[in-house]
Amino acid sequence: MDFGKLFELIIAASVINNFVFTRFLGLCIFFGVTKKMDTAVGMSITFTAVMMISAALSWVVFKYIMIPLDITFLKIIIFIGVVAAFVQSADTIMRKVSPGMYFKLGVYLALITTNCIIIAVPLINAGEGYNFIESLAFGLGSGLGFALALVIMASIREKLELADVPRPFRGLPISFITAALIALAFTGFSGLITL
Amino acid sequence: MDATEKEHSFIVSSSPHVRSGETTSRIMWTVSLSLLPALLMGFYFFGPKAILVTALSIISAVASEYIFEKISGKKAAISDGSSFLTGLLLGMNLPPSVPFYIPVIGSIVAVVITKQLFGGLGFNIFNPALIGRAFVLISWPRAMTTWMAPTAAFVALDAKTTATPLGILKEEGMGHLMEVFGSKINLYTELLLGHSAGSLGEVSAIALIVGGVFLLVRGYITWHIPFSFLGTVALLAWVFGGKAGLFTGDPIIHLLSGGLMLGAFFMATDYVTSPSVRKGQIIFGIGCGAITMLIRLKGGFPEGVMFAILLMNCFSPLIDRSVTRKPFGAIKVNKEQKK
Amino acid sequence: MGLATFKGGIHPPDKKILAANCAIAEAKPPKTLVIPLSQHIGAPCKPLVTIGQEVKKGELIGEPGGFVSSPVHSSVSGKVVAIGDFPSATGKMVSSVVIENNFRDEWTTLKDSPDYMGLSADELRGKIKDAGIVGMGGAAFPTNVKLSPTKEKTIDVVLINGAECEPYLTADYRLMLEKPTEIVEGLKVLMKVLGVRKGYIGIESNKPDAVASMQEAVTGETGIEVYALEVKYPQGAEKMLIKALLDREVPARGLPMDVGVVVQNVGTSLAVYEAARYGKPLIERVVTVTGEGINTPGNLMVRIGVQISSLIEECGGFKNGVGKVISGGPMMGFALYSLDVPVTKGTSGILVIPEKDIVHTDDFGPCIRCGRCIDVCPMNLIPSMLSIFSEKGFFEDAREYNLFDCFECGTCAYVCPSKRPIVQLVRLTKSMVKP
Amino acid sequence: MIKQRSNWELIKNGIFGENTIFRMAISLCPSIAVTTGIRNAFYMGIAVIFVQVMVNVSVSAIRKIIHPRIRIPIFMLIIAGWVSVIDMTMAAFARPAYKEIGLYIQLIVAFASIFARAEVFASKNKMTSSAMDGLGMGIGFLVALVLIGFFRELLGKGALWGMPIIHSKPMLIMIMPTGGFFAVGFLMAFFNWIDIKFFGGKGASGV
Repeated sequence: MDFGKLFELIIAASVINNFVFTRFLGLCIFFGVTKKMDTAVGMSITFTAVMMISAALSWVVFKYIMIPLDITFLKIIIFIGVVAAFVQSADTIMRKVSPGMYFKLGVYLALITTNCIIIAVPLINAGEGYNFIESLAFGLGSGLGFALALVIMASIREKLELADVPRPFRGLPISFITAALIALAFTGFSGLITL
Repeated sequence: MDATEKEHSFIVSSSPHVRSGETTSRIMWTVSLSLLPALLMGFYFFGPKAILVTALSIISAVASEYIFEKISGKKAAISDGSSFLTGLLLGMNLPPSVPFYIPVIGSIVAVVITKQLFGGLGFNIFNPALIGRAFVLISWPRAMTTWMAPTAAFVALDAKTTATPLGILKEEGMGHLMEVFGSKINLYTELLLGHSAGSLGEVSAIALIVGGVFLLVRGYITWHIPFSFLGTVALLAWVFGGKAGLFTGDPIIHLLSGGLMLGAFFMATDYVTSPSVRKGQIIFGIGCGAITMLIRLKGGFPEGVMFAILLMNCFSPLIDRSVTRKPFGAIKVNKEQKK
Repeated sequence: MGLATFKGGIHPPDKKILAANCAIAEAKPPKTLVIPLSQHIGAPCKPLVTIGQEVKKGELIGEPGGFVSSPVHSSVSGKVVAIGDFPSATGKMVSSVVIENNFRDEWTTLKDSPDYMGLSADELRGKIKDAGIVGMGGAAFPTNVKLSPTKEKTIDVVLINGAECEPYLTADYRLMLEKPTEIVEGLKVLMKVLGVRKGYIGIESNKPDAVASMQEAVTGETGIEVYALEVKYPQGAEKMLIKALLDREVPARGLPMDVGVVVQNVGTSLAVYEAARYGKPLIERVVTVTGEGINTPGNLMVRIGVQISSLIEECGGFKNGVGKVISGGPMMGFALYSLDVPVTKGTSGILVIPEKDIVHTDDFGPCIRCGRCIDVCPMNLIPSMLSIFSEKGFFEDAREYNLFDCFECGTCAYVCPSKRPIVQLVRLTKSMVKP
Repeated sequence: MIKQRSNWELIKNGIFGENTIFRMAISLCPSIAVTTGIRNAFYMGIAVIFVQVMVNVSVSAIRKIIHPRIRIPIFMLIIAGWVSVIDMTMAAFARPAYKEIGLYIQLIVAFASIFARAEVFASKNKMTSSAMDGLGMGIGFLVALVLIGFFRELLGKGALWGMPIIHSKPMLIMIMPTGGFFAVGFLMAFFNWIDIKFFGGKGASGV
């Protein structure tokens, strides 16, 4: 196992090809939960965990069920089923085992199924033909990158809350423009690691 | 004198009743003034074209601020000098040979999008001049990376184009850089004076240092950001900058070339977009330095100062939020509460 | 080694030269005096006199209305002509006793005790209480309450605050030059009351003659020392003074007694001595009348209850077109809306600022986050954020930025390049949220 | 729905009243990813119209027979099924566009808007109304995408549908991620401004 390669994969997935700023995925959640830092942090934690686990599960399903049965054309249906089933069971288990944590993070679980990142990760993994460890690393990197984006955005929006933004721009428009400027800054990373 | 007759004329306001002489506009104009040496060096090396670019970007920055404030019904505040300074910094960050629309569009983006849409002075998240520059760099990469050779003649109309020292270092390596400049000492002197290709206000390291030290001495900026920024760059350049292995890099080239001095003393220290607490400023400076070297050594661009500062601008609110100050006497209360 | 000090602070022009060389002069008491029954922090006094009653100088006219309270005495001999609500320096109406001066200056009988150091701590504390002594630096906290620490607090040092860090004011400075022995005696009484062996006197080093004078007065005394402090505002704030002299940090929202210290002002120390020695109640104090807007600045010994208008007249009236009249120093004093308010036990100075020197703060700019206020805040707060939260109406968020640790010294507003009224905004926020 | 609305009203509602991107601010991802040119935006919009209409019709058709407890997984399956259909169709017949926007076509499956319409409208309404609602929503989405694509392609490439229009140096930034965020932000602000200026609305859209 080449650890350098894995590390690069994580860095590339989190910073250089950041899901939000360069792949434009997860935008609904990105703009939806970044009004307050607390929700952004809660979402980040839940998200990264779910992302890694669903990447692993989907890889197993893809490799040992779908390829042998030659039903890869059904990947959209199957992946969303896997993710939905996992999120649903996670929800139930958490409620039973750790009600405190459920109270803190459970609310975000409901939002996750309809998020495109969660389904994009298995799809990209399948498309790129990553092995198990690489899939996990990609899930982790993507999760961290998304978490980073959420936390930055939340801290900026908390500051903007105090700002005298022109009326038509208040709310989402200025958030989009903020995202545009962050994306502009992130282009500095382009060409950093070429996979 | 009958005091009761006068009583209606007393001004009643809450304390304190005395204020220091410092004002926002004085700060802005002083910073602008401290950029003058570097600007003059730019004019000297690049001639009338440089003057035109700077003037255009200042005029469009001030004008777009004025127009925006008029349209949005705000009190026009162009006399505070902040838009002048933005225009000046943007101009100094442009190659002297850019077509005229670049400084104009850059200034509009800087002032209107980066500053005014975010609520005006004090609320912008990003350094306006740098966003302006990044915007035009991404929009017109060719024009923004065509560098004029310095002439020091003031008349050169058909200037030759050449690569920046960092560009040469990145594309062709140290050896070729030596060929171009002759000796190492010669290279250092040329970089220090500004006799090399680059943005019109960033080439003369010595003039920028003079301006920066002036600001430091007068207390307009503190050492925290520039020193941690420059220190990190020097350290990383020395450790990772060499082809022959670790600890063989040449920190001086990295310190003197590109927009580092301009960035470290004048752009990263922008009050609004850097953390306010000193401890946070050190983190900010180290971050700027690390990202600069990451981009210079590994990234797709030869120069990373601009992106480094912009990226750290993203993190400023987060740093400000996390680096809290312990109020006077706070620890003891906590201990008692724990008991 | 540098002079003792604290972190933060500012150096406003001290302007003390205006009145520094004027020896303390007795101000002539006018025809009528308005003596407020609430000149201290705590419960107001209950009046003990009736309209038409003759009173003597030093006679008790108001008795304490609670534990944290302090009695009030007549500062002249004469007749009570009115009891009712009269305006005070802060603009509030305060229940007051109006006395018509008969210019005879007849003292009531005072309890003289030449052997005051032989008295017990409780007896001395009683004398201080009966004399109506309160902190004379401005806060006017009843001194006897400060001298009655709860059992679990052990006090080991008494500090005499001679910093007088507010610009312009010279009342304490003059006292230290003119009555150093009495101040030291007062300190000894305070030490005896609290049963401590150490007494320190802290003086800003821009008053070298005061340092010398006090040093001379303490020669031969055991346990008492004089320290020069760095010149810096707010060096005279209790918490900053304790940090500078003893390197102890008073806990946030705590009191000096939490770290074993009692701080008293120079003037208070003098009053304590006079109360212990002669049984003299607090009926007069030194007031610096100064500023570029007054004709002849000076330091006056003023009876409590004298109208400020008569003090201005005594100092030759206004010049240069008066803009503001401030009770107290320029950093923390109150701007007066009328001169018909009385001098109280906490009035340390009257400052007249000419119109041309007024800094108008109604038109302020946005916060440019320069961090100057953060650097100078003696309490290590982030004033810029407090002011922005307040300006935009996010009062609750200010609490997380330690709003209630601010003691409104004004250093932040002083340095702000955008001329933001930070302290005013903080006060507004404090009134909008519960502590 | 409380009031029965005519077919035309349903379509209009989808385009203006509840425009997925500019008013509701959901399903934002493709608004940036596929709008570097009008062509991609158009194909994406067509795909969404197709999926939305078919999902609405299917859900409406089975609305009386499915138990409410299991409706969510059923809806999911229906959506995923129709997405697979359009995915494979486009892969077969619109090869060049599919190469660029394939991932985002597949991700229609996770669109909040599709699911929301199925849940809120189609599961409670007749098949024709549902079809019209889906059509309106889809067209609204397509219009939004094409509008964004129009500005980005024109400014960023100086072209429309791949054909050069302006012959000067274009602003490359508009076809970069940054330009996408800019375009959406400014268009949103523009619609907010119209809303404030002419309809006395409150402005702040979406969240």
